[in-house]
Amino acid sequence: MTAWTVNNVWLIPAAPLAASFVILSLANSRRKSAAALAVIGQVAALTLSIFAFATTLQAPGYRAFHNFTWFTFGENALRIGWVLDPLAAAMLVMIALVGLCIFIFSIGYMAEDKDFTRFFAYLSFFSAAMLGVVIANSLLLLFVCWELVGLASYLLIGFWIHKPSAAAAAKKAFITTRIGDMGFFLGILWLYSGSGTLLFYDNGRGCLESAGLLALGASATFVALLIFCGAVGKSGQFPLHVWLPDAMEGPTPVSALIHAATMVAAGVFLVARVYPLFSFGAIDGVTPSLTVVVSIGVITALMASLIALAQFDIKRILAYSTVSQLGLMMVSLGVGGVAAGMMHLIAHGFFKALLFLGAGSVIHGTHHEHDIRKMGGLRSLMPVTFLTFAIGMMNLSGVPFFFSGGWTKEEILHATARWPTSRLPHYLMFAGVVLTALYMTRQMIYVFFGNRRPASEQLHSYLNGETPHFGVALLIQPILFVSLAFVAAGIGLGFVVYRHAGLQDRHRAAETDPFESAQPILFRFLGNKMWLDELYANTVIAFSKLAARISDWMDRNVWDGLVRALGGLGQLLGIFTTNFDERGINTGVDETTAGTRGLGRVMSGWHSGQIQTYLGAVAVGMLALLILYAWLT
Amino acid sequence: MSGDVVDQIFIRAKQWLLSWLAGAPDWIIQITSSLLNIFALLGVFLTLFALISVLERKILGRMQNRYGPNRVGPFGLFQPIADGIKMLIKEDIVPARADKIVHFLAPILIAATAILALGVIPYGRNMTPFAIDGGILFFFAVGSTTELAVFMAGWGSNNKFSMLGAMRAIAQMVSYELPLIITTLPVVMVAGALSPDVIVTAQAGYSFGFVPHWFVTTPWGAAAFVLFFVSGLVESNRTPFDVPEGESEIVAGHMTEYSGFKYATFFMAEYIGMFAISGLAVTLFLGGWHAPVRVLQFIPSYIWFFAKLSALLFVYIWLRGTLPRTRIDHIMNFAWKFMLPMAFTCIFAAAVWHYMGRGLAGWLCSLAVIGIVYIALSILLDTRKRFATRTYRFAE
Amino acid sequence: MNSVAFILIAILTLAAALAAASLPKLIHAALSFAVTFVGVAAFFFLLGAEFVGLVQVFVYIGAVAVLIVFTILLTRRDVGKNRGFNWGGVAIAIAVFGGLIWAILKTQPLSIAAPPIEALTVKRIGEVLMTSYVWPLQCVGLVLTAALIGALILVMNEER
Amino acid sequence: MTPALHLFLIVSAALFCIGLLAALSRRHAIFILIGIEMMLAAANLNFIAFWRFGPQPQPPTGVMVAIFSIAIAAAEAAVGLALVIAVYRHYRTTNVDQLNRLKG
Repeated sequence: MTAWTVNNVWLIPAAPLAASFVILSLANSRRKSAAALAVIGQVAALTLSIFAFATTLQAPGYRAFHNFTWFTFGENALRIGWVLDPLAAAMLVMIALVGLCIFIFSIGYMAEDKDFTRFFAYLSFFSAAMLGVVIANSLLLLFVCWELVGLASYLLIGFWIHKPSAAAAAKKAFITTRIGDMGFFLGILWLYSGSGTLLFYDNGRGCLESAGLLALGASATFVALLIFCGAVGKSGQFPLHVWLPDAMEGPTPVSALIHAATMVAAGVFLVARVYPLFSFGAIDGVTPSLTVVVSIGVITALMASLIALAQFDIKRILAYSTVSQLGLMMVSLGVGGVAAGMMHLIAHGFFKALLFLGAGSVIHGTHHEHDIRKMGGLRSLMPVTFLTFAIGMMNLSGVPFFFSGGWTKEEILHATARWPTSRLPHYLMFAGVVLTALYMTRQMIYVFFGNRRPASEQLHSYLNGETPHFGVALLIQPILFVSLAFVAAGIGLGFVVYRHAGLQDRHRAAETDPFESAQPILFRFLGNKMWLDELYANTVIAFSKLAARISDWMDRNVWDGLVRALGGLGQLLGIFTTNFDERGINTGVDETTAGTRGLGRVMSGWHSGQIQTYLGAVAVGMLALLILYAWLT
Repeated sequence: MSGDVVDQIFIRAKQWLLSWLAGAPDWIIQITSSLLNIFALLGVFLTLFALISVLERKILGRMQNRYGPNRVGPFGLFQPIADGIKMLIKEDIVPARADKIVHFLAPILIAATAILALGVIPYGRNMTPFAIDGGILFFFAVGSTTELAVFMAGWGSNNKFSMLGAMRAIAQMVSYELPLIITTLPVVMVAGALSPDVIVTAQAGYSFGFVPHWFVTTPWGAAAFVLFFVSGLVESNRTPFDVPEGESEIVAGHMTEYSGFKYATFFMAEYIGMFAISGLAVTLFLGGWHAPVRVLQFIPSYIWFFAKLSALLFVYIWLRGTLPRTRIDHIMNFAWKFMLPMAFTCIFAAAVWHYMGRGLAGWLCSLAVIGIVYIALSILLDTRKRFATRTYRFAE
Repeated sequence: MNSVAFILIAILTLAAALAAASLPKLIHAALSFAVTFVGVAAFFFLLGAEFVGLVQVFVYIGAVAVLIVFTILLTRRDVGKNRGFNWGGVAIAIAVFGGLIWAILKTQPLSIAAPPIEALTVKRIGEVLMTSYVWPLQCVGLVLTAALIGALILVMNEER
Repeated sequence: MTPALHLFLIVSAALFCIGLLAALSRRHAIFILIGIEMMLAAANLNFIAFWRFGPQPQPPTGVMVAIFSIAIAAAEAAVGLALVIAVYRHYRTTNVDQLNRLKG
């Protein structure tokens, strides 16, 4: 069974891939078959993933891989393969499960779209590529799947191709991530020239194992940084985060799947996967490359949280939230908390997908209204959505004990606290956590509390006027499922975290809670707030109103000014670059173009279009050759 | 050896004539020899033409339950002479807007090529007037020139009937040249030579003393022979494929604007082309000058050849008396959809026959190949409208 | 005798070629073209390559000339017009001719007599064609098929 | 006794140049094709002549090349004439002077 699982891990991505191709070949009207196929493919992938996960639970540090020769060139053989370890297995289950929920959600959400089948083909294709990234045991294979993921994301973001903004967003996403991938590719090349292999694990000869790392030597830092470029692009880290909010132009399930749960996680996963490269030659767990990761992560997390506070688009808030959480994960990885980072990644995948699905439900219910200012009071209109969204929000905010987000964030903060280089990331991340709670509360209040505003009224009449159709029910089911899944997962994860933490750090066992020991006041504050949340719904409203007022004040006075200052800075930079472009580059390009055009004009004059002129020229050329021949002999 | 003497009597006669020139330069002898061949050929075939022209009318007359020409000379045998005199004294009309040179050259070219094609056929043992290595190729090379001549006739006349007739003629000749040539390929393959003499030699011998080794006795040979014969009918514009000169449609096709002796030349060229094609069919499939049965070998070879040729010519006339004219699109469809695939099948069947040892097994397999393709083609080409009610359309 | 034949054939060929190049009526030029190729085939006979000569006649007279004639018929409306003549081309052609003649006469080893050869039988050509040249033969077959299909597609009715 | 090699070459050169003349000077597209065919025939004549006058015995390479060249010329003529017909249908002319869409 185990051997079978390891040897056939490739089936996991193959199932959705096959589904994708079959769907692509279907007629546009075969909607049911398309949806069924996609779901079947995903269920197959999920089942296999669970088997794989079970396999990895057999022993701690389980790792199995299967390599084979792809092709040979000269004396070298390029080998690729797949690997199964806890990292991959957990990601597999997460991707397959979240993916499945989103597939089901999409059936309702996209029910009226004319390109329904195409959408499912793309979704399946994306799922296959993402699963491929996870199981790859070769940097090359990973890169291939990585690019396929990029392609799928491009197709999905630009799914509504008739919308110019969607097309532009798709292009932007594609090109921005490509910039990072360029660095990634250079890193691959460097790695190959340095270590002579692209396999991660190869019985001691892989590039993540001692021999390969020793062969790389000092250049490991640069390789790691170049690979990090790819992660920066894909995971929307500063400065390549710009594509992610725009990518919300795609259908909401896409946002949930790609931009919350899976694709953006690919960058974090990549860093975790090649972590030995980053940590090679570490002194006390610190390397230059990891420091860069931490810095980038901190900047991203804070900046995105701040921006999220000033947004009014329901999905954009979540998008920026995603960016900030990804930054948080990067920080965690950078300071050495790989397990914490990955746990947060997986937990985040679940609850962010939930939030997006909830947002999708809201958007769907309010007839594609995105502006939270036009919503309000949806609590009573969409109770299930409200409940699930609140669960997601509490997760994201890091409410402890009952929600996985609380556990993982605590773990991350703990990891940052123990970073030897500087305490700064720790405090900044703390600020980030506070900000997260802040903007999520703001969003909750805007959307679900208060008076009903226009969009809500519309929904109200809609709900009263008609019976909720199939789509709505279908929308709700996976949301419930996901929320249940991660509430359970939260408790389970808490158990794992604490067992894990206990094993990792025995002397800490006496302390009540790592988070509390680090920041007792805030911990109590957050804890109290969450208890209120859980137990007294009325106090939540009061608190929320207070928080809303605070956030409103902050919005108006602090963040707005900050954002404006940042904007001014950007403008200044823009003026500078504009001048450089116009004076330096444009002039040069213009001159070159003018020269080429002039030359072209001169040469086009020689083309009379008369075939006989050309023939005559050939004959004259032949005569010239004859004369040359005679002259030479 | 009296049989041999009779058999080789014409060769001996030629050698005797040439012996008068002993001592003359080599090239004079060569030219004289060629001239003798040419005169013999012309003499024989012009006579045959005259005979056939009257015989055809008589046979057709019989078939149509009437008398043929029977007034001039005994049994009307001098009829061709009368016809010739009539043609010669007719006025030679050239249309005013005709392309005079082309108009003039067309009958010459068409007759010349037809006669040239006769040169490579072996009429008897050692009796090939122009024995070259690539004789079959020569035949077709020369034969293909006919199309150009027909075109010249059509164009030179500057007459729309002529032009249409010429285009029809060229179209059908080009189409049927393909099956014609391809059906000769199995023979060339099996004999391993393009030379008619070698091909005739390859058909010598008998099984059991009475089944001659002619290629027509093999399944592929029989099929190829039929295809070849049909293509030959088209090439010589004979009924039922005489649309290029169908009187009821386009007067006389490319010959419309010709009169008098030029018309006679066309007429002659048509018959000589018919002789040439028949002669080639005899050479390729019917064993050339070989006797059909071993015991009849004492009869001179040229007699056998001309007997077979006459038989084929009779079939030509017979068909003319029997079949109605085919529509041009049917002719073309038939060429490309049936004749061509069948011709290729013959090649394949011949290969099967050859590589299975030329024995009974090969014979049967070859038959099976041809039969399968024939049945398949019959089913494929069956339009299922053969007996549909005829609908008449009138000009409205 | 061969010299006589050579001179006769050369005169015939070149005269027909000149006619083909210069006759005002396209149809006459096409017929002269056919005669030119008969002349070239005769040259091949003279040089002992009977098979090539026959193929030349067969292909050029039987196929190419007929094709040309058919094309003339199909584009007949245009035949009467465009009698234009480009004298620059004549100048170039004469210059090239001069250059070629000069190069031929300048190269001394060219004025050699023919060595005796054994007759080039069809059988030998067939053997060579099926052994050493079997690949070129296949390629030529492919080219011809492609040309046939291409020509058919080209002359199919344009869908408007 | 066959005439010497250079006589054949001169005839071939003359044929080539007449073909060139036809291809360069005539306005009608078919003339250009005729000219090109003549040039090819001149080349074939050269191949055969060089084979005939080369050291004997030798494999009939020149003859082979000439045969292939004839086949290619036939293909070329077929496609060329099809082109002429297609061009005529489209532009209602076969005068190459009027076919100058390639003019720069």
